[in-house]
Amino acid sequence: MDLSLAPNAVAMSAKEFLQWSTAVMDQLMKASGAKKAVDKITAPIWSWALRNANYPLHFGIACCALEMAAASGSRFDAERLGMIFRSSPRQTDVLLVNGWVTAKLRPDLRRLYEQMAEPKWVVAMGECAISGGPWYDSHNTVQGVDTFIPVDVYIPGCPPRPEAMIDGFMKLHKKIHKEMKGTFLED
Amino acid sequence: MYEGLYGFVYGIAVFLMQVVAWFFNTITLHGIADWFQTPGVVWFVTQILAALVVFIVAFLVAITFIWEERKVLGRLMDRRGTQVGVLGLFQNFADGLKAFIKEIIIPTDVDKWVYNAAPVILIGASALMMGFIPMSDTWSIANISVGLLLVFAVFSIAPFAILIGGWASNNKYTVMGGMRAAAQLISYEIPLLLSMVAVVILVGSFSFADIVHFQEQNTWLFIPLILGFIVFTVAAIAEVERIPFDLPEAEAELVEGWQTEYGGMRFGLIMLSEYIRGFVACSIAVLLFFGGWAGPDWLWPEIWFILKVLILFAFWIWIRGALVRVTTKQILSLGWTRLMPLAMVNIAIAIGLKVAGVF
Amino acid sequence: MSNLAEQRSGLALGGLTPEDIAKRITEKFPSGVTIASTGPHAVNSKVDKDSLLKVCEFIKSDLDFEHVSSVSGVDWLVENKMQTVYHITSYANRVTLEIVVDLPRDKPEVDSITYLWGGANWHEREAYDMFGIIFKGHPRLERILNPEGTEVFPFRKDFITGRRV
Amino acid sequence: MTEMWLNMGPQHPMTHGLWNLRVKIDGETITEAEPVVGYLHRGWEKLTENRLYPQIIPMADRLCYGASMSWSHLYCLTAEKLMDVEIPERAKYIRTIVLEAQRIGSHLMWLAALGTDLGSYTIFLYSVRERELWLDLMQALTGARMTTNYPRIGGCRNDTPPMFERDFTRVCNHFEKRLKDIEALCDESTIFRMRMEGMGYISGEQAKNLGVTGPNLRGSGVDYDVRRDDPYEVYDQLDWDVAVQKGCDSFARYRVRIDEMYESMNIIRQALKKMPEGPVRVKPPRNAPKGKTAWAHVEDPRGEGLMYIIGNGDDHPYRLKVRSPIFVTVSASPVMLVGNKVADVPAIMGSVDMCLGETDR
Repeated sequence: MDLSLAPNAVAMSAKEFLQWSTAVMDQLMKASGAKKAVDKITAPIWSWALRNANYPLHFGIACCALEMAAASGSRFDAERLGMIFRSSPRQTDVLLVNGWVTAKLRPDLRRLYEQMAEPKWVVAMGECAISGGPWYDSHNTVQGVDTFIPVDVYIPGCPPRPEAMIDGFMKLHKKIHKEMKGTFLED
Repeated sequence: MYEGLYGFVYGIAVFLMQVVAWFFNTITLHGIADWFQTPGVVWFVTQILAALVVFIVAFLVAITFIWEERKVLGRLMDRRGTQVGVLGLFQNFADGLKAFIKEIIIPTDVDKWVYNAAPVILIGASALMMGFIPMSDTWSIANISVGLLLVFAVFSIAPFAILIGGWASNNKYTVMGGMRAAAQLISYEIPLLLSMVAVVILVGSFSFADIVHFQEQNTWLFIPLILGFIVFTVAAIAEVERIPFDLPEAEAELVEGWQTEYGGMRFGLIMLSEYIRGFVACSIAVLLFFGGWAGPDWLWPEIWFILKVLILFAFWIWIRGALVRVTTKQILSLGWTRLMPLAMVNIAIAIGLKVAGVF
Repeated sequence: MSNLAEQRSGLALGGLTPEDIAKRITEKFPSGVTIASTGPHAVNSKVDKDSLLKVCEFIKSDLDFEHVSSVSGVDWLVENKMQTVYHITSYANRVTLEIVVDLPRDKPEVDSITYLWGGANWHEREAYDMFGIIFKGHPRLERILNPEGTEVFPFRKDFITGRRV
Repeated sequence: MTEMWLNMGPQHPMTHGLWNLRVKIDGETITEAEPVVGYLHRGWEKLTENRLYPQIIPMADRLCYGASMSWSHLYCLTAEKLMDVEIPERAKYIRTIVLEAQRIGSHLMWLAALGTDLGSYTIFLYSVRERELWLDLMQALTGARMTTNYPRIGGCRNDTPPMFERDFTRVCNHFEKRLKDIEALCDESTIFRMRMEGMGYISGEQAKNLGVTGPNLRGSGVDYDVRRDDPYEVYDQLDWDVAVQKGCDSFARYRVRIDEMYESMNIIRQALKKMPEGPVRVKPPRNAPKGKTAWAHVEDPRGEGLMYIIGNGDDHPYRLKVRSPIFVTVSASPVMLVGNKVADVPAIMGSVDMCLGETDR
């Protein structure tokens, strides 16, 4: 919709008017550069918040789950970086796939991914999640989690040490910083 | 005219109204400008501002509590806890801001109206309680004579919100969490109130200010009423749903309990209200048993009050670090068979003291 | 050596030695059972498909074999047969008995021992899942490890590995 | 409320691994339970048929990642029986020591999981903290924290590093104190005992019949330990006790594991003193005879692990069967669960020490 419809505004229904006025405001803000300016100012704040409150899903699959547990332990203490493991996918930002994915698990994992709220990221931890790893010729494993959900960061290792896992999350933070997720950035 | 909190807010309100009046005067609407400066309008704005201040204080206190919990719990477990910002103080802001921009997911099968209302009721009830908690003689919104009763009345709204929220989420885990909240409510509300009754018997008033003044003149009430304090602590921890009594959100068996289906800002509000409730429970304990804002003169009474509350909360964190979670069956039997008799004994002690004329 | 070391030999507890057990079984079942060898704490035997249940009932009731360690299937493609291998342990005698049962490959059916030892339940289900061996009298012979609806028996030798899901 | 089925898993904080416990509940009481496994099945046994004999060792490590050494050792033990390899005395001692260290590490991981199950993050963190010490020892010896790839057919991969004895003794001394702390945190807590005592009852007879093994069996009062009753390595040359409890409940299983940790340290100390000098490895044959079978069983931290190998005349096995202890214990879980409340499920299943890598294979 565009500004040329303005004379008809009186004849619009409430719903149409809302739609039209939203579109107009949107275009106005875009044209005037206000949107860009607001984005420039707020995006660093949002990205800072997203980086420092990165909740991974509490979901252990295989070997790497133990290193995930060790990473939240006293020696490595992932909570320093604001990572708290939450059990409900609705409240988490990062899906940490830490093990091989089998045919039986694949639909459930896909569903977990879809239950998470945007913005969300996927971290593939360990060889199995990256490419199938030692089970490359198995009849029942999926060769890499990126065959069915998008993966942001790969952490190699079999299993990766907790330091490697934390390093992977730092890489993810860098990625978030680069993307500069802002409120308006979708368009 | 006003003092304390209201004096502070009144000054701001008067200034604001002057600005508004000046604005209307410049556009020659003198009548409206005059109306804005009438005492009624200023009084109204003062009230609104006071409520705002209370909510901001509640918010700040809650995030201080979250911070304290993370750091103290981390230290108890031989680690550092969050390190975001200076001493991890900015962690909560990061959490809150993140919650703002998370996608809002309303699952298809939920009862949408109730689902959305439950966090609002929860946070509303929690913030409302802050209005009745005086931080000193002067720093309070409504220092009414039945403040204690009112706080407890509002205190028991939250389990109701949990129940309807869990039910509306239409998830087996949330329903069980809500049911447990209801069970906990009926078994812990009574010991909580009974432990309070002993204090009221001794003091003879429902007003927080009277209770604190009584303790200033005599002694801190946890000395004669130590049993009452124990009952109050146990029941209050159960009311606020913290480990070891956090059954409605028992993580091990009910994924995240009744809040499983809540994400984004709703979840943020729930977290916030939990800690506000923690603050209210701690403040009531301080007001009833530890002399409230009474303390040496070299610090403001408000600071004394907050310090005491923080120390008491650290004790709660210690409890959380040391104990494991109990089960529903055990929590109910504990409530009815242990706490109720203890609370009764406590009342008997209070009556005895009163009759003997000690206080 | 301490008392503990004596306890450990198993004989000090008054149990049967592997040789005793081999003798008792061959006495009871002159035909149908072949004792291949005995070793320390172990007896290896080969049992006919039809006498498996009787042997199992006997060793459970008379020789105190009370624990099924494992039930495994083996597919012999060239020899055109299948095997089920049972490892059954006696806690009292400290002896493990290995029973090998040959089955025809085109009709692999054998009696279930689940009603004797509940521990065999899932082992037999697994053998069915992987090899397609039918255990007659099993309470619930269904897929267990592979997803429901798998059409192949993946551990058979004619199933080629490397096949992706 | 009418009866309903509740799916606990595959993504559930209680599972510690990946399985699905379906329970039918009436209110909060469990009337029926049905474990569903197979979420981690990757056809391990089939895959080994395409690998050389030494290539299977790192795969065996990944059978149960909590106690990887115990499984690769079991594989090597079975392969040695198959190929008639006699390993040097020093290798036996080193294996015994690392097996016991692995057992302690595994039990600590179990304790950590139990801690989160019961809602105490402190128990979790204390256990994980102590486990790091044992992982450090593993790392000094083998170069890896968890999946060590250390035993070889015919001995061990390498000799001990310098200061091996000193490090193990120091960690044992330190850990003994810390374990007492953790024990105090659990045993002396009334709520912990309330949660654990009387939960998940399984009698000795039932446990034997249903194939429950290891600490879970000894928690039911059955005195059986493969290390003592069918000794392998050098367990028969050391003086130690088998921990048995008669409680048949979660608390008994917990006590058995704690006692076992003390016994493991006892074994490690003795073995360190007795360890002879000499080579640690002999060269094994490359091929195994066709049709020859061998089996061995060991006391895994979770129960009786058994492997059964058939040789093929070349350098691949014809068939390798793994008997996993938890696979059978899970099938017995309905007996422990039915009649309890939903709130007790974590306390019961946590006391069993789940490891799904070996269960699903």
